[in-house]
Amino acid sequence: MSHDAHVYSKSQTEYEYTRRVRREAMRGQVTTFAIMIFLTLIAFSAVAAGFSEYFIVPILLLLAAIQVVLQLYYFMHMSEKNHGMAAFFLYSGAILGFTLFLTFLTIVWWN
Amino acid sequence: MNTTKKEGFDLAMMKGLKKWRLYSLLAVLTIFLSGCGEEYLSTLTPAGQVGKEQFNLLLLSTGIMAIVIVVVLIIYVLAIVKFRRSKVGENVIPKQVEGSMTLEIIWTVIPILLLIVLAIPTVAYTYKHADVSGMTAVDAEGNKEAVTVNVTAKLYWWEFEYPDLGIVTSQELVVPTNEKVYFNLKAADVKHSFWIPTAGGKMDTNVENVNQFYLTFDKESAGLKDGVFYGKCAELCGPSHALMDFKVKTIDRKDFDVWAETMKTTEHVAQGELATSGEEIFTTSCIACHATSGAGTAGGVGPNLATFGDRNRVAGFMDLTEENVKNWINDPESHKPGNLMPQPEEINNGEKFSEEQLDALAEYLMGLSVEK
Amino acid sequence: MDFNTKYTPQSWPDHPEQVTLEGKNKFLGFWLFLAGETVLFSSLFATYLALKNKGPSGMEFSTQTLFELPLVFVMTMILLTSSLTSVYAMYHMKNHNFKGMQTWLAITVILGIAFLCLEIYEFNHYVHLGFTYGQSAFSTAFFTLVGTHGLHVAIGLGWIILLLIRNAKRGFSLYNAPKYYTASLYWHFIDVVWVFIFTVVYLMGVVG
Amino acid sequence: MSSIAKKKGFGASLWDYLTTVDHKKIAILYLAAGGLFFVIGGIEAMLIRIQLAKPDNDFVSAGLFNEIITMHGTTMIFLAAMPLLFAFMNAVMPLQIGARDVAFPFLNALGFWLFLFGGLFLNLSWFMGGAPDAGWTSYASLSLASEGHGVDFYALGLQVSGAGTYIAGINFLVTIINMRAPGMTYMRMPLFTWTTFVASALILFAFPPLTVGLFFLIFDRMFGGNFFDHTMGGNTIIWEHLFWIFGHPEVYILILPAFGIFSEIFSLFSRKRLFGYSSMVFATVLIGFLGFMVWAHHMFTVGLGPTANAIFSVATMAIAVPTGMKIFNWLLTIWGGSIKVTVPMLYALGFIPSFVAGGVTGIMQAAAPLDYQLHDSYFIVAHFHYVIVGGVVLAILAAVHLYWPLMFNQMLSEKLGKWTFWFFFIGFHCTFFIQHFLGLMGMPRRVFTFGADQGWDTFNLISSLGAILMAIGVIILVVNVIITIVKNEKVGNDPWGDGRTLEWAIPQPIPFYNFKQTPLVRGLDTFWIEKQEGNKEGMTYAEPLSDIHMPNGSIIPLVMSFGLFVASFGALYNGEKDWAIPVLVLGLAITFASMAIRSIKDDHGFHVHKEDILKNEGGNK
Ligand code: HEA
Ligand code: HEA
Ligand code: HEC
Ligand code: CUA
Ligand SMILES: [Cu+2]
Repeated sequence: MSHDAHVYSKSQTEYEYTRRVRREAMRGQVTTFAIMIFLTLIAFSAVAAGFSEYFIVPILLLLAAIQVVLQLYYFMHMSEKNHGMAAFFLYSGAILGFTLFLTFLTIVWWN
Repeated sequence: MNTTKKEGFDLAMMKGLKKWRLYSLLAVLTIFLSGCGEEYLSTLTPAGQVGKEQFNLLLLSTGIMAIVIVVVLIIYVLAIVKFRRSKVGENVIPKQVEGSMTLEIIWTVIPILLLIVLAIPTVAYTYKHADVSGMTAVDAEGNKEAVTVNVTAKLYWWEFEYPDLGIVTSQELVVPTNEKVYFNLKAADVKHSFWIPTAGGKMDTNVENVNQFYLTFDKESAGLKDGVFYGKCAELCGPSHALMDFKVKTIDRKDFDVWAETMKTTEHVAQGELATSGEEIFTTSCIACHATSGAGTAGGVGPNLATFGDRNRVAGFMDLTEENVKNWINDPESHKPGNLMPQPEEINNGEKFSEEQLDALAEYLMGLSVEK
Repeated sequence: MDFNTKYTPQSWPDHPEQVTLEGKNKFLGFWLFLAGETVLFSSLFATYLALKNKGPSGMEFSTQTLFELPLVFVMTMILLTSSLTSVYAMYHMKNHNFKGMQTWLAITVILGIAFLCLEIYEFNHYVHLGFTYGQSAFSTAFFTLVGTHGLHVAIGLGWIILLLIRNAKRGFSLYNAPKYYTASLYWHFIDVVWVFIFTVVYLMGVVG
Repeated sequence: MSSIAKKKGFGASLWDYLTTVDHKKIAILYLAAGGLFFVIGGIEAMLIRIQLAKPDNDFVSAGLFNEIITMHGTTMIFLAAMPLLFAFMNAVMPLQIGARDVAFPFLNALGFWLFLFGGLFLNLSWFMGGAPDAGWTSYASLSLASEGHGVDFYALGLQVSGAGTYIAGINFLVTIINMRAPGMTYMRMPLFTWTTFVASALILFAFPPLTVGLFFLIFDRMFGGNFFDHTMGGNTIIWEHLFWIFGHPEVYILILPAFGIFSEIFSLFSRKRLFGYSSMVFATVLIGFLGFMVWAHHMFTVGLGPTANAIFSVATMAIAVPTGMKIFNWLLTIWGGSIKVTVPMLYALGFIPSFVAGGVTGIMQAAAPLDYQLHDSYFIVAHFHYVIVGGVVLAILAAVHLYWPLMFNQMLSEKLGKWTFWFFFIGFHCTFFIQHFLGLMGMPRRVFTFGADQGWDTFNLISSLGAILMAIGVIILVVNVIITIVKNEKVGNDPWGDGRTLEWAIPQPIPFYNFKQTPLVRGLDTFWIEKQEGNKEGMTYAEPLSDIHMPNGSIIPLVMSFGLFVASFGALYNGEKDWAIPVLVLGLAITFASMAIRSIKDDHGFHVHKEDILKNEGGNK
């Protein structure tokens, strides 16, 4: 393409600065990962502990939702700018998917 | 038709429309619409409360739609007439208008109002027509008050079981007039849909559940051309979907009780020599699938033939004549492709029935009756 | 500027996957694809929920008796970890550290393969119990949902392996950066789906 | 590479089309293939009408009739209407936004070949033991019960062609989001681009449920699954939901681009800016959104219960509001304009009353209790042909005339065009208006024949006669096309004289790289603005002339699609023929191998050099 960006070389300080920012971001990612592992552990042990179904199911879904948000926003960088359209379409898809759940749980029935 | 007009009127009143202008529009529509279609088949000549209410909805919605179309057409015709290039001049550059907020609001609000007028009776009727709470009502002695019919749709015929009366029939539904008749609907093989256009809208018969609804029949069918209303299968179910018709006989409650009683009690005896030999063939070849007693429950492989002689169709769609009965038995497949009645060769030791055998069978079958 | 321009860590752009128009397109197109996949998996999940524990009369299998959580737990840990390793890979891509990226992706692949083997083991186990694909509506829905996820894992693995081999000798370019980036997005998405599978299918299945 | 105008032999041109990744050529491929399928679907329609012309007819048998209606519906929707719209989206949309091509030229070609092979596969069923016969909706209990391989052809064929559609959808979305010329903000995009955008978004979300549903059907029929077998715990209603969650948005996928085409036509031939542009955009988006919330209006009689029916009734009615906004905005566009009744404008003018009539019957059906009567009757058939033929097909025919000069640098005959219009238009109303009454008179749809005692004879005959008029119209169009191609008179750009949008500004014949420099867009109807300001060239440029980077052609899309075509045969005969699984594997191997080759072989494309561009100025110099 004829109008691509120009090659731009960072100065040494600039370069080191970005490296540092990235390193910190990576540390954040590892924390995210730790949280995810932790949430998973909670989920599995809650089930293993055998609490009542009505108590546990909402918690499981909540934990899953948090994990997914973490994946999307940190691992998949949706928190960064430039993801407006991606987020819009993804959420539209998710909303439609949710409608599907509702439907299939209510107006598909059994003998 | 008078009642229809009146109900159309009530409806309009109820919704507080510009009353009588809509009234006259609806009246004209009613007359126009009921001009077409056969009385025993058309949704435009409703013969029951459900059908009438749905017909009212048709009138109301047609009226609204007529308004919409007229408005659009007026603007449209005026625009075409006034703004042709030949009129405005070859080189004119029209003003490049962006839009108009006022107009936008007008044509958002007015349709919304029109839709609200339509939506209110729609929602009301939706609930009303789904209300089957009366199905289980019992009188002081604990007997069911209303008639309930279990409809089973099968490739390509209909079975009607009256669980509270202990009787079963097929192809021809018999119901009392002027009361709610409740239906439990299901399909035995693939999906079908149960539709009596004059009585009211259809309901699907699914394979995995039982659907319920009710209909009422205000008019006795005796005066109609064939003495019956027509019923249809309305869901594509295979090659002979088009031929999966049934008939509806509506009689008053007294006659209905009599009919039900004879159904339960009549033991059929073949009359005459020919019929007796027909009965013999029947008991060897056919009885496995076809019951000849009206008492019983659903689940027949083939249609129950206890009332065969009272019907006015063979296999739901051919005129009930001896000739047609013979043709049918002789070669069901060519009359109703894909149907599940075996060809004679399969039930008669690999041979076709002889002409005499067919005559005998036909004679016997035509004699099966609870009404004569 | 060309696809073949050689970069140093200093001149390597901050978002190498989105510098060229092709990269931008690929990036957006891939996200849109994932949005569609969301609907696809929602349909599968919804069907699974509707058919869960449904079968011919007298069916002996149910979610409560069938699933074994320890195995699922191990699988979950493996897949979650592989998500982290692919984050590391992308971290090295941004730093223009090609080796680092390849190494972390290779680890991701190994974890992915481990996951897939466990899944195959699990399926095989069920089939031996008599819980075959055609056993009931429940089994069909289960295998289809979890199997579709497994298929995604397999495709993801094939894709990443191809990238690893293909570019081993070439190093970074603006041509392959978007490919690596989208592959890692795909891998995360697989993980997202798995989060729902282990929650909705296994955990909620065991609960009731 | 830069020798563009050289005469080529037939073989070379053929190879050129088989390997092309140029959106303009792919548009022509879509037009040709879609046109072919339209004629096939039309012939099937004629067979339907012949069979129903008189009662108790035995022109075709019951089973064959079901195959014909199924193939008619499926062909028309998936293989004719959608691809024909894709043809214009491909031909016009990138030019309208000032782009060099679509975002993924390679995928664009892939999408086309998938569609074509899927369509061929589906139609091969006629010669390989019978076509599908469970209706285009293929409701599960019947489609599982259906014997032979017809329904297998349906499921696999739609799966393959559906993948192509899905790819095309994503491609258009990315193109519109990322590749608009400088200054082409969202609120300056021509309406056809907008409707392409929203329709593509609908494709993105509507096709996955179809894919899933079709996979279920494939698994159930060919691989021992139990999704819909109720004796094994399955449930057929799942199919109905999945189908209609796809199916309803699908009808808006068809109608929105049609709306776009008419928006262009109304403003072009009224010499007037589209009235209420921003509310038109808003309405388009709203229709797209609501389109996903109403699918159960096809299932009112299924027994979902009054609450579900009431909700879906009201939600469905709501769609009248944005659609009405559009209708009135069009009326106000021609109001005060300078209307020139060319052939495209004739279609547009014919569209308004036809579509409104079809739309309002849709609202009637939305009233659930009334729909209990109307459902699966000929009233429905009348409704959807009014919106589809009166909306989508009229739009396609209009676009053929409107964009023919853009795509081929020739003008279709206006005279023959008008003949086509009148035959088709009168025939159309004749065929379908009467069907409303047939439905009300109790005639169910999908009946292969009807008895003489039911009072439906005359109306059915009228309907069939109308269909003949339509066929004559189509034949005149075919003649028109042939004559025009043979005559081959070049017309240059802006042949309608009043072009407003960028596609009319580009010189004819359009160079394969489109705009030599990316244009600068200075407002809505940018070409019109430039012309009004006396800019002879019709464009201002946003960048200096420089080398242009273009993608290489490739045969891989074709091979990849062919692989799936082969694999489909394997799946189809699974469990029946020994060679089934090997063929399935072979087909998938072809596809995956071509994918691997594609990703292993770097394809950086090539550059067109400045000097060559200067040498190759388009036709208006
Ligand atoms: C291009 C295709 C297309 C389009 C645009 C539409 C548009 C609409 N359709 Fe239609 N429809 C189909 C194609 C289409 N349909 C098909 C193919 C089927 C049958 C499938 C099958 O079973 O095989 C079908 C079936 C169908 C049904 C199911 C019927 C049944 O099987 O029982 C229903 C029910 O609600 C329905 C409703 C609507 C509505 C409300 C609209 C609305 O979008 C219409 C909106 C437009 C207007 C209303 C006109 C303009 C508005 C104004 C001028 C403003 C003022 C208006 C009012 C106040 C009313 N359609
Ligand atoms: C885009 C969609 C589309 C289009 C354009 C059409 C166009 C037409 N359709 Fe149909 N139709 C459907 C979609 C469409 N249809 C669907 C989805 C169904 C439901 C199927 C189902 O129930 O499952 C249906 C069902 C359907 C039925 C109901 C069948 C039944 O329920 O039993 C009928 C009956 O009249 C019919 C008629 C017609 C006619 C006369 C046309 C005409 O407009 C066709 C006009 C075109 C021509 C007439 C072309 C003629 C060409 C020639 C004659 C050849 C010339 C050749 C050369 C010169 C080489 N269609
Ligand atoms: C295997 C089961 C089977 C056998 C045996 C069988 N039938 Fe039938 N029969 C059917 C079925 C199923 C139908 C309904 C066909 C349809 O309408 O689709 C039917 C329909 C009929 C009808 C029309 C019924 C009506 O209500 O209009 C007649 C009459 C009839 N059979 C007579 C016979 C006679 C006489 C024989 C023996 C010679 C026979 N059948 C043997 C299954 C059978
Ligand atoms: Cu039974 Cu149609
Ligand atoms: Cu719809």
